[in-house]
Amino acid sequence: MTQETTLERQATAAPDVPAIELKGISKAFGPVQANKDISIRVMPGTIHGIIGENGAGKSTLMSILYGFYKADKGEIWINGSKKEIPDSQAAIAAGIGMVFQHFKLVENFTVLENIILGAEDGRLLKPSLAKARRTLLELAEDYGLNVEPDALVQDIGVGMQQRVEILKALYRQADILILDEPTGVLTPAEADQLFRILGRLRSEGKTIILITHKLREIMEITDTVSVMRRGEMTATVRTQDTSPQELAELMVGRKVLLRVDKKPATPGDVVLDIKNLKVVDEKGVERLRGIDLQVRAGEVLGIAGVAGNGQSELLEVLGGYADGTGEVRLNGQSLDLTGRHSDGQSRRARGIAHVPEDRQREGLIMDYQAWENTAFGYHHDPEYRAGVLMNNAAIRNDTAEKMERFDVRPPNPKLAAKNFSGGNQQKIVLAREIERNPDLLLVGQPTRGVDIGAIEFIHQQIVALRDQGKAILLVSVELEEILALSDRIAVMFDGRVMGERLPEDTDEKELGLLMAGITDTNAPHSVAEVEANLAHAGGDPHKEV
Amino acid sequence: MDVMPKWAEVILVPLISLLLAAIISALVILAIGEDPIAAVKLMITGALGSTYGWGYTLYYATNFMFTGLAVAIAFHARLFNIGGEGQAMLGGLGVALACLYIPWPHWSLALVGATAMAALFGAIWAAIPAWLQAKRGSHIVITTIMFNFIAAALLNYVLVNLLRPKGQMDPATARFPEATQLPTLHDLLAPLGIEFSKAAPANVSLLVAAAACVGLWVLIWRTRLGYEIRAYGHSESAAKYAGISPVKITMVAMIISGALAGMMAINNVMGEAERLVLNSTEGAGFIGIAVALMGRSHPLGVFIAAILFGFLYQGGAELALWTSIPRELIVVIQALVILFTGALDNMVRMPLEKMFLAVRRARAPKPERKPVEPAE
Amino acid sequence: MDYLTLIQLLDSTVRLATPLLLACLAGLFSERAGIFDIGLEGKMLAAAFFSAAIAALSGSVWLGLLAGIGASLALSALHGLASITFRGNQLISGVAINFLAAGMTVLIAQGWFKQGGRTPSLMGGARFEGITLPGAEAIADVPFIGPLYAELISGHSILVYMALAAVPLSWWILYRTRFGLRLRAVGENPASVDTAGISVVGLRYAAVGICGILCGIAGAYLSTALQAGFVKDMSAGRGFIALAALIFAKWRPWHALWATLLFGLFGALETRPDVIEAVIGMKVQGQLLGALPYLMTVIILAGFVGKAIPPRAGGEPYVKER
Amino acid sequence: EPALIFDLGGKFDKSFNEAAHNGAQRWQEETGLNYREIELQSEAQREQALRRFAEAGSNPIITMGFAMADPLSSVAADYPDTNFVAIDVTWLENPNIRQIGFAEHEGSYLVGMLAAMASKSGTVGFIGGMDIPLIRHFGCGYAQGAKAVNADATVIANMTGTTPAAWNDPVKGSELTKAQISQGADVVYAAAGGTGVGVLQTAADENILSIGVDSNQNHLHPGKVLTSMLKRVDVAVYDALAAGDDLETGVFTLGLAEEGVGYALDDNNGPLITDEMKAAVDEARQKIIDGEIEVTSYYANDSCPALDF
Ligand SMILES: Nc1ncnc2c1ncn2[C@@H]1O[C@H](COP(=O)(O)OP(=O)(O)OP(=O)(O)O)[C@@H](O)[C@H]1O
Ligand SMILES: Nc1ncnc2c1ncn2[C@@H]1O[C@H](COP(=O)(O)OP(=O)(O)OP(=O)(O)O)[C@@H](O)[C@H]1O
Ligand SMILES: [Mg+2]
Ligand SMILES: [Mg+2]
Repeated sequence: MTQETTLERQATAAPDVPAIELKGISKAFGPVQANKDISIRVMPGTIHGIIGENGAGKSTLMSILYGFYKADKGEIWINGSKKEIPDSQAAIAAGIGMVFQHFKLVENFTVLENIILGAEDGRLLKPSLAKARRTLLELAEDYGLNVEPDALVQDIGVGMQQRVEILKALYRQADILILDEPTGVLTPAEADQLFRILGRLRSEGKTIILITHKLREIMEITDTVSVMRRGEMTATVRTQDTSPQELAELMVGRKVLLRVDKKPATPGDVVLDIKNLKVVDEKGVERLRGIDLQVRAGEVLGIAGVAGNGQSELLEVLGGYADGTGEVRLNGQSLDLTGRHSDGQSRRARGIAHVPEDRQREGLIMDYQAWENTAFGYHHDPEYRAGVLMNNAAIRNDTAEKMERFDVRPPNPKLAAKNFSGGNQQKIVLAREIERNPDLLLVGQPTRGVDIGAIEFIHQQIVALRDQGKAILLVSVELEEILALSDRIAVMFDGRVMGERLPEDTDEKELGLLMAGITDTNAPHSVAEVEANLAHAGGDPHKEV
Repeated sequence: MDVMPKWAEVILVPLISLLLAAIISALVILAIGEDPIAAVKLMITGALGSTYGWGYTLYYATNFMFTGLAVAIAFHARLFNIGGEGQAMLGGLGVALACLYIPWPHWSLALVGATAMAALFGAIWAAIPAWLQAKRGSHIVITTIMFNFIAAALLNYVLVNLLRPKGQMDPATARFPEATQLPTLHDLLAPLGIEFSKAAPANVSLLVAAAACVGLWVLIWRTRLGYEIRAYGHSESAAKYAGISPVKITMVAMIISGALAGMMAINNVMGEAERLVLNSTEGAGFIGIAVALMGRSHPLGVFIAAILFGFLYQGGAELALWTSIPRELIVVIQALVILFTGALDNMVRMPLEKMFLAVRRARAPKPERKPVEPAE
Repeated sequence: MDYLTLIQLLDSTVRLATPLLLACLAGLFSERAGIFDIGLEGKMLAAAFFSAAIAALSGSVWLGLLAGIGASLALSALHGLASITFRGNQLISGVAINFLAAGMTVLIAQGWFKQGGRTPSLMGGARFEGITLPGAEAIADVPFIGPLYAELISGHSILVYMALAAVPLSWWILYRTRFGLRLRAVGENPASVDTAGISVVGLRYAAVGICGILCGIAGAYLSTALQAGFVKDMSAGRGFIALAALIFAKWRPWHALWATLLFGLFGALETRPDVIEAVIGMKVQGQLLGALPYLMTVIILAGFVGKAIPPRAGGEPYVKER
Repeated sequence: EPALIFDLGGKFDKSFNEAAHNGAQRWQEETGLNYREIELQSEAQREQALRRFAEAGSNPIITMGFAMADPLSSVAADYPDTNFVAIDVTWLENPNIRQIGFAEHEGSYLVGMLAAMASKSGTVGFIGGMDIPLIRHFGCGYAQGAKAVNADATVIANMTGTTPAAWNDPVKGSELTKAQISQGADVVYAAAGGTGVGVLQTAADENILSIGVDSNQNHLHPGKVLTSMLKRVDVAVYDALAAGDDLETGVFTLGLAEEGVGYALDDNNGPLITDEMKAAVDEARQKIIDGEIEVTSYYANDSCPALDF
């Protein structure tokens, strides 16, 4: 852009001046080129969607706009004037607010303290807190964003935490709001409400950038949408001119199957039989309040629910690393829920494999190489053993084969796990667990942070295992995934099973109400009711979602 | 993807850091009115210029290998064992008891017995803080510090009131019997026709220490236990998922750590002093922390770092012998070495990484772009 | 044990607790901001030397105090450079600082005073004297209250009262001011502070700086108030005890006061085997007496404190971009 | 060129290493000759320093402290032509060592008497450094002296600690002094190296009397230090250096008779020591020399008749 046109733009602060204009942004993290020469314009009063595979550079780009990272090259223009945004303070001053993918909240602070942090009015806290409390009330009224100001962040659910993040931005009077994957942690009802709020903000003239993986949301709410791939901006289109299929192809660069292809299930004997399972956490809070479930051979039981309603504890107790009470039988024989035979290795010996919810915190040792991770949890297996030593050669050969079969890229057993992309990390875990040929596979969030292409592959593997007659317990917060993969769906809320449904007999709306703890799914329900219910279901703050 | 080639990470960075430490040390020497070049020469000839110097350098290095390995194995389980000092003191007690009260027929048997006792005593002294950490959540850093003080009091009691021969002024045990005297490097190398100084205290314990380095390497990188220890150290949550018991790993890692620290006593107590004196450890437990950190917790790194610190000690002793440089200067030099190689290493690494990255970018132009015009 | 003995024991407790309290609060600010500091010991030692040295040279204890704070701040800056700017290992940096202070103080002392690493004895205005609080002499003979006020409360050096005042002040700063809110936040989740547009580095340096100032006062107290000069290694492990007290106090100011008073009491009891004998009815063996404070620490940590959860971001450098 | 090997405390330990340093300095000033010296840093350096100096031709080689006995016995045998001087060692067999022991208990006995006579409360204190037999040996003589003057005298004894840090903790020395004062002590005797600095300081601040050790510390707080128990290491070292090649080897115990130990009397403490006190102490001194009074050594039985540690 030439000097002249720049001046021209500044002169005419007309509605056709973009609220945000990024020009030629580039950013490298060491050897990784996260953003390459990206330009983008967003008009005021619109919602602009950004989609792209994980690691495509979406968060990086937005973090640059928010002053969290500094771009190596490029310019930022806000409302027609060029801005230097060296830090977030400058971004806030320019009217930009951002809700990060991983919330930036101080967990043992109250909601109010989190809101004023960095936006205090003076050296003393008291007046700031009082003012924030008043403002919060107003905002709650205006947008229906209710929060409990004096609750500790670690005690409220993730949905509520996100609300705090949005309030933080509004409290700072942001005109431009960036939301990075906001709906990953919400129930459909909560997501709907969020979109209503976004709609209100748009109608007030605020500009919104929405990053999401869910094509449905893009189609539903955005005005324009950009697609990113491998650090580059590959396309920007008007939403009404495109289709989900086209967007998916733009993202991955090839045709993708958006539906899972699977034959009807042929369930066999009961493999897993859970009766009155209870779990109490370290703080003495009852996380599972008596669960009864059965999983049969050759079927996928999907567990739906908002994060933090006991699904994690269910997987942990079945996986052997949390204690519980009640009765759990595997192929008719009872499992030790506490004590000596309640650990990951005993479970594996009994034929339970487990793809954990958080591959980086649990499923993998990020500093271990791929081959070491392939033995993780199975390192006592005879085939990996040479006396007291580990048979590293055998493990490496085995890893190479598995990587080949699961199309892990690059297929290099000596690369550290942290150097694989998210999707490939997940494939390593999956290969390790599925190839064991377990009787029961526990799977938590199998496709979280995985791009569309890899999702397709992972879903196929799970279905294939089912078709071999294995029992599969699937936990996911993605309703779409639950609906697509499960042969039976149980919904969990606040440590209980609210009900079971068959996928063909239910829909997202009904499941969404169950997830909010409302069993009478036919009566009309207000958002407030859903919300009130969810507020009581404690979110687990220690899990990053 | 690593930015720097491995050789740069393991050789270049420590080397430059050491150089910086040396430069600052030289400035300090200059400031107290001595000649740094002469001082360095004196240190090098004194520590490495003769088999005699080597004998002392290796003697000190042996101590640091044991304590360095002790800290290193605990680090692998992400445990910070500051208690090497106390564990080594207790190890000394074990050695003294073994040597004084068991009539050993030959030094080799005595060595085995004393090593076992040293390891046992050191292990016990580490196991208590480990247990408190695993079961009671007591911070291991604090408990191991406290256990250093308690060990000192205990040793004082034992030496003054129990093991000291009647009427002896020295709060020390009697001299160990002849049969427990360990062969020095002179004795060991003589059959091979190698002339090694008779006076230097380096002894067969050096071989034990070297074997411990190899053994620990095997343990950490080749056994299932080592695999579990490292896994736990990298990620406790993942370890739990895999069925690795935090309590077990904490206990086992600390017991091995304490045993290694205790084993230092076969070198200083059995090999050198041939009796147990108060304060026989002389801070080797703390030097072990620096050694482990500099050696990046790798047994080979610990081996090399221990020799570096042995060099500093012996070189420092030579300085003290032949110049009027106060001994505190040696402490300052150690501090600078620890500071630059341990805490300020990123000061060296960051610019180096930038350099390597720039070199790499220059070498590999982006494939999808046209080759850069050679004009500019 | 009679009342007067108790007063004297508590008096001794206060004196012994004061350096611990100052160092403990120093550690509290640093660690609350996410920077672990096992270099408290070294900073205290350096401050003890420089305050005594400058007081001896200038004849003014206040100049000495400033010098002590300055020395401690310099080491804090080094710690900050290593652990904040260069994201180094905070523990190693602390270890190095301890060694550095131990060596440097004696080297410089020898260079300046040629008294074998000591400073000359401080006299008159080069020393902090005890302050007699108003009315102390008047009511000294009143039963009960008299000794309590005249012996225990009155008569300490100004630094003791400063240390005691530092407790509510620290609490107020941490929990009632903007700075405190941000400081605590940066130790829990530096990214939250960063995204709020506040400099993580700046806050952490500020915290480390406060730590330096408090350590400086602690060191000056040792050499210019409790003692009349510097002797090598005179901090004698108090920095480590202060760290233990900090964990014990779970990183809270008022608890820090109680914890350090408890350690002070252990120290005071160690000097009074006669009192212990009177209380428990038997003679405590000498070495056991010496080990008592450490044993008690372990027992209390294991038995009563439970798991002390440090600030969540403690010990980890804030790395935004790998 | 002679050599001097200081013990781990270092040459400025305010105690006997420093006394040796002073003796050597005096010799150097008087003769203009040089000597080598080293401050040991570790146990292993004991033997190393001995050998290095012996090989370099130093003669005589003077060592400080009982801990040198062990390495000395083997090194001295290897260098029969070199003379060694061992301070605080009296039990070696080697012919080429001049072994010098001091009767610290006798000197301590005298200052104990002075303490008891100066005390108004009848309670006197003893503060030791690290708890080792040598320090108990000091305390034991002191207690016997005090009890000799006043059989009802109370002697309070405290040790500073069990690690070498106990030699350099003046803060704790202060607290111990105050604790003893609150138990009624009005004279305290410090045998605690650098810790003693704190003891003497606090005694002066609190207006009671203190007793220094090893060298004459009366000048530290004139009028506040009752006396100092002298251990003439400086003389022993000076004599050994002065003797040069004519050094006489063998075992020498320097007690009161040899003026190897004693108490300090100078302008600083003159007013504190009355004529009766002086007379009594001098009489006792003579009696000890004559064998009429026997001061029991702690080493004799590893216990003390007058004090329970
Ligand atoms: N912190 C890092 N340090 C070094 N290299 C990294 C780092 N993070 C990612 N990479 C490299 O960048 C590449 C891209 O990683 P990223 O996680 O963004 O992949 P992705 O595009 O999301 O792939 P997937 O769709 O499989 O998740 C990886 O192959 C990895 O080698
Ligand atoms: N702080 C960082 N340090 C180093 N590399 C980083 C950092 N943040 C991101 N990267 C790398 O930059 C690339 C782009 O990451 P970014 O987080 O922007 O992707 P994204 O499109 O937001 O992905 P996702 O869908 O997972 O949120 C990835 O390869 C990632 O590994
Ligand atoms: Mg992102
Ligand atoms: Mg990814």
